[in-house]
Amino acid sequence: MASTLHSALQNLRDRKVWKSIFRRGPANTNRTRSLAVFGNLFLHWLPVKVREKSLRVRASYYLGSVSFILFIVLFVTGILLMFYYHPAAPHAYRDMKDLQFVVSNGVFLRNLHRLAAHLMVFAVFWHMFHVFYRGGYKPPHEFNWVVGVVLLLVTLLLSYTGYLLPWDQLAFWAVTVGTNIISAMPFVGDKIRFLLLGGNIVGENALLRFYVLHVVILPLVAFLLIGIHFWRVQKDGGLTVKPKDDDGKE
Amino acid sequence: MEKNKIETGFSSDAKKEPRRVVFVAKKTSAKVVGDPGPQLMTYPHLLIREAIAFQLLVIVMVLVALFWDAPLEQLANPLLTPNPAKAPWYFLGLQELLHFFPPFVAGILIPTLVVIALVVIPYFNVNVEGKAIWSRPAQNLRIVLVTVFLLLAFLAVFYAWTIFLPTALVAALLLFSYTARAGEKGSFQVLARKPVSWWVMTWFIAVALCLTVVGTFF
Amino acid sequence: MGKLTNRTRLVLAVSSVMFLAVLAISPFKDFRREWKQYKHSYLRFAQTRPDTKKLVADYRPDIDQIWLPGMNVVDRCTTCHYGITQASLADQSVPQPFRAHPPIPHNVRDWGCTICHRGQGPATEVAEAHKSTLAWEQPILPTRFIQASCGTCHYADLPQTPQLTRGRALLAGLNCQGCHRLPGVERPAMLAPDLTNVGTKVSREWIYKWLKEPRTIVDKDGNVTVNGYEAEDEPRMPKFRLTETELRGLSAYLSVQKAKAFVSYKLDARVVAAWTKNPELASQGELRFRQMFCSTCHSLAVTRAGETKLIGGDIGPELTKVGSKVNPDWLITWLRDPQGYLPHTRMPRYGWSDEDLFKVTRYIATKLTDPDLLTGVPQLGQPREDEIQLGRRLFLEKGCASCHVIEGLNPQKDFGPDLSAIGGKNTSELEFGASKIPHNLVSYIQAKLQDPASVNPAARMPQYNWNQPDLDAITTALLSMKGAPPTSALQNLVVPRKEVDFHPTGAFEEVYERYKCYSCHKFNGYGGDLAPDLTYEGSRAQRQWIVDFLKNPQTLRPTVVLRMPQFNMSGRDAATLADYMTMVLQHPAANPTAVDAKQFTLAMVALGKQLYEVKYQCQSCHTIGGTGGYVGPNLSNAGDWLTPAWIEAWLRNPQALVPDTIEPRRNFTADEVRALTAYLTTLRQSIKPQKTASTTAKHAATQGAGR
Amino acid sequence: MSETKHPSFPGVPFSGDAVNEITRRDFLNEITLGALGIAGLGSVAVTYQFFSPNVLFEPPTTFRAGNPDLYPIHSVTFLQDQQVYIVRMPEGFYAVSAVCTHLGCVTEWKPDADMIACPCHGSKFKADGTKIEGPAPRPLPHFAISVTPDGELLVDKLQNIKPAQVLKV
Repeated sequence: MASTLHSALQNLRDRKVWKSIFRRGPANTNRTRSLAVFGNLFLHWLPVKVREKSLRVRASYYLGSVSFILFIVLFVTGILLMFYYHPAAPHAYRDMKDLQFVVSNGVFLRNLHRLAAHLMVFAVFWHMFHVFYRGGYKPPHEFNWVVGVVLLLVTLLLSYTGYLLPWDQLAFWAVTVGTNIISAMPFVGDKIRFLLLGGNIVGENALLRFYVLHVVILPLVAFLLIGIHFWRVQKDGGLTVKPKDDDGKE
Repeated sequence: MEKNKIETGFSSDAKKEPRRVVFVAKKTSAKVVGDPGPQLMTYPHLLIREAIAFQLLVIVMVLVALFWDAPLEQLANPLLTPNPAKAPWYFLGLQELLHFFPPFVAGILIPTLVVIALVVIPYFNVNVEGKAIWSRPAQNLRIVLVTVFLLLAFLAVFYAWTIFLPTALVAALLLFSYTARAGEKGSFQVLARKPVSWWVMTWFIAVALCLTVVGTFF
Repeated sequence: MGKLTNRTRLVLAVSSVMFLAVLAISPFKDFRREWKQYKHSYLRFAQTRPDTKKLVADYRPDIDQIWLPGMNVVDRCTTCHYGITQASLADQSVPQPFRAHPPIPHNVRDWGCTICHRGQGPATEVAEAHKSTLAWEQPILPTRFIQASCGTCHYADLPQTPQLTRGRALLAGLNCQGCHRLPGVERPAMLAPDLTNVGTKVSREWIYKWLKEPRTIVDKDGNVTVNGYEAEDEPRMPKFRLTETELRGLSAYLSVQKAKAFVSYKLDARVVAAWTKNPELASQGELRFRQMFCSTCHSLAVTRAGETKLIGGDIGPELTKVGSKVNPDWLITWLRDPQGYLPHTRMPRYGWSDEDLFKVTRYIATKLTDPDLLTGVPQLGQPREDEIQLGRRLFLEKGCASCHVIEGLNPQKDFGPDLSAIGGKNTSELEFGASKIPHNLVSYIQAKLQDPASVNPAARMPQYNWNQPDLDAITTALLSMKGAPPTSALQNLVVPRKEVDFHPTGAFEEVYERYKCYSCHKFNGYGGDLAPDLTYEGSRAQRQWIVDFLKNPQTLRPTVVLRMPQFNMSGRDAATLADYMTMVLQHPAANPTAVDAKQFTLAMVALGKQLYEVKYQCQSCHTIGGTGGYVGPNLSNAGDWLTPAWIEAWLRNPQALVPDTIEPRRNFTADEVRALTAYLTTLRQSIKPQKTASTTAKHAATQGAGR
Repeated sequence: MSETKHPSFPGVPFSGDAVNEITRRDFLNEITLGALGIAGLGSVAVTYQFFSPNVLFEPPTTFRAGNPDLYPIHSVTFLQDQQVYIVRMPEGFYAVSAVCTHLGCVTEWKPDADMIACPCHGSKFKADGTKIEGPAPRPLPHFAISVTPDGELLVDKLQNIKPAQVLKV
């Protein structure tokens, strides 16, 4: 079986179609490996080579990767959930019930989405603190630190806007409490809250606005910033590596 | 070779078809401090680690998601206020602050200041690996004592005990590390080498953590 | 630099396999969902039944859903309860969830289950559907309260829901609406006695005893009595939890309520002195008491052959020991003019002669007594000022003014919580205090009703002693109160409570109020049901007959205990009532102009008699002149009593006049109707009849015609 | 990191020397690719399952049309919610779709002209659905109609029947 799979793959590689997609040959030399990274849209923002030290778990705990992976998981599960969600009250709540009781694997997807959302907030915070303690914000990474702080805020907003969507008591009151804080802002607080909620109370309009923010605007912003964030890691010379990383412990 | 050229789609004749591979200008590349050390190819070494990280993370999440259901309470009802009405956990620290300070201070001023502080970190000369706070023990001790006392007094005035406690704890650590500066071994020795920025961040995390925990469970 | 170690490969391989394995769990779980298992077991179960083919005729392996968009109902119960409409699965031996539903007026497939049974309709898991969870607080309603669900839409009483009807009656009868807002239970002008002058009526000691034990007073022999006397039904006055100080305070405050100067009716002292000499005074009073038919409304305990029984009506209070309760001066004033003391009382004003009044008062004050009534009451003495002040404060704090009126005190309306949506309350809205009962609505209601302090030690609600059926009935009634329907679609389905529409006016109103006709008779749905419904009396009875009857009802039916009292009504009053009845209390189906008695010929009368006796054999139920059955009313005096129009309309279609009468509809021809009417109008009791015969007949007549 | 001289991941044909080691490496690659392949195919299947709704919030395709006595003989009754004509003729009942077979407009019953007319493009049908004139390509379809045990008409819109099949009551 092993060899069958193997020869099938080999066979596939010799096809014209395959070659039109992956113009490089098998990635078995450093040149073709470099080409693989250069020539792929999804990999091209990575450097061709990385320092061995920065690959060690201790160097970053892969917290940046974890945050990004969680983002991808949220993206995929979120899109699937959108197929069974109406951003309208109280329909939204009925959709939660349907996810739980009748949609195949619906409750699993919702659990995964919710869990990943909490984990992402957690991972992003931890990522930030970790980077700080390693001095990762120091030149030449200053700007990327700022991008990171903004990404943290976007993550919080994403999580918070998603919080309202089930339209249950938990969601409703969490958002009511949260948005009341905005009103405390001098001069413009009430106006901002009014615009955010599309009214004076958390109602139909608020649900729709939070939905649009949650599924369109904030993910777009996050994608853009994540791209910049990763790109800048490479352009700013890779992860910060301390000389003492060699001995395996600080 | 000609055959290969057609197949791969690359022109190898730079004279016939000149192509710019890279533009090297002064001061574009980042100046990286420290020894770069040995390097590995991104493909496959980084990618495979990312793949493993992805799989492990998903495995853990799936296992949790199978046995822990996302909370769903009753249909939203504006007439039925639960007690207590709580924000998501990451805002519970903020919600705790509201107990101590007016909404404007707790809800707007403090978060804004925190965000600004985070943003400006790299643009000030607050260097984590910089000079230790006890490198000038005599002058700094006086400043530290006054600052800590003022801060604690301020918190006590507002009865902000959940902030007071972690603050006092971090301050105690800071002052203890003062005693251990003279080239000894031990954990206080490590703390004694930490600069101001390290202490400020640690204090912030301690307070945020304490507030969040209190907000979540009480 | 470019190669991977075997260790890395191994890690990736292992994690990939785990990745696959873990991802497969959720689809597997999904495949094994609870509802699918029930679907499969239904199929297996159907195989064991003889009518398998019919049972699986429209079987689909999917989720069954009943969706009522207008009512916001999603109901998936029938996914598992698949056999619910299969008549062959009605047997008790059929295991749940497949058993068929007992027959009900609604179609399960049209309405679903949760509208009546509550629970979580969208759920497809047993526990989620039936039990209370964080996400769905309304669990399945226990079956013994299921009638509550009928009451959420059927505001009108249904014959199929006796428990609910009983519960509603209890709510109204026990004056729950005094403190609570209850939908469909109106708040009458007065719920409990006006206490403005209570100090003139009873002593402070009696008040003390009454407040302490309104429900159970134990006499010295250890007999538990209620209301001071033995009775089956409890008085409305509930037992409040009062301390000794509070009892003293309240009794002090109430005993000084003598706002209206007590104008006792003064009889001439000399006359009284003469009457007092009469040794037969009390027994003559007793005779008058009986002759006035006081027992139609009031009962007395009578001991016969060692067995004590209450005899008499329950409209007014039981009077066995009332002589020990009330002040004799007050009593005489009261009997003479009840409304003068209590404007809203249901006690009619009789036209007593002074002598009768005196005799009856003496009878009550001397014979209907109980020396043990006030045992256990301490010497209270004259009320002190501080006690009075405390009593006044307590009177308001305890919510007494919700039911009782004292002039000068503001009535307390909605003293207790609004209960108009109690049946739909969430557990989170209920206060369970320290009690250990299960946290759900049903246990809360029952605990609160049984012992209000168990869920809230500071509860002001008094203590009631329910028996279990009454407790369940009142719980059912409360559970039916789910507030306004959530959607307008449901609003249209609500069956409204029948509106009472009877507003007497003018001279009639005055007489009607004075004699309190509504205490026993119904008028257009309003009034008591002790005596015949008089809504259409004007169509039924002839004016002269009404006048005669009102002036002297006693000669007509002296043998029954519950009968029309002797009011000693004046001719003018009787005429006023009779005029009003003949003018207003008319049935549209009985048209007086359609039947002209003058056109009846002797031939028609003869034909009618022939039809009555031979063709239709009416005598098997009706009596004329002493022969015939007793199922229907006696018709001996039909010609004087009933109007020809009524007889004619009745013969055409009895049910059109009295919907639930047992008189069969015979489809007489028009000629037969006319002949029978002609015959019946000729029936008159020309000779003075035997007393017994006529009274039985008349009683049967009034009763039967009204039913 | 032990220095090896063998082809790297993923699944590259080997041309190395140490046969045993190569086989093991190869085996791991196969396992990995196999597991991921199955996971991928499984995901497609599960996603398909996810996308097929298990309940429908639609008016039921099978509906009760009330007691037959509601419909006089020689009558055509339009049921707005279901877009169906219940036609009762002396020979019996049939249910005719009210949706024009041309471009899906909802037709109207014209009692005066004794025909069903489509307001959009002028197709005209008889009460039994057969076309009189207009662009409609087919006659209006008949739906299965039956009587329930409790005596109500039952129409199943998913089941088309021949116009000749008439329900006798």
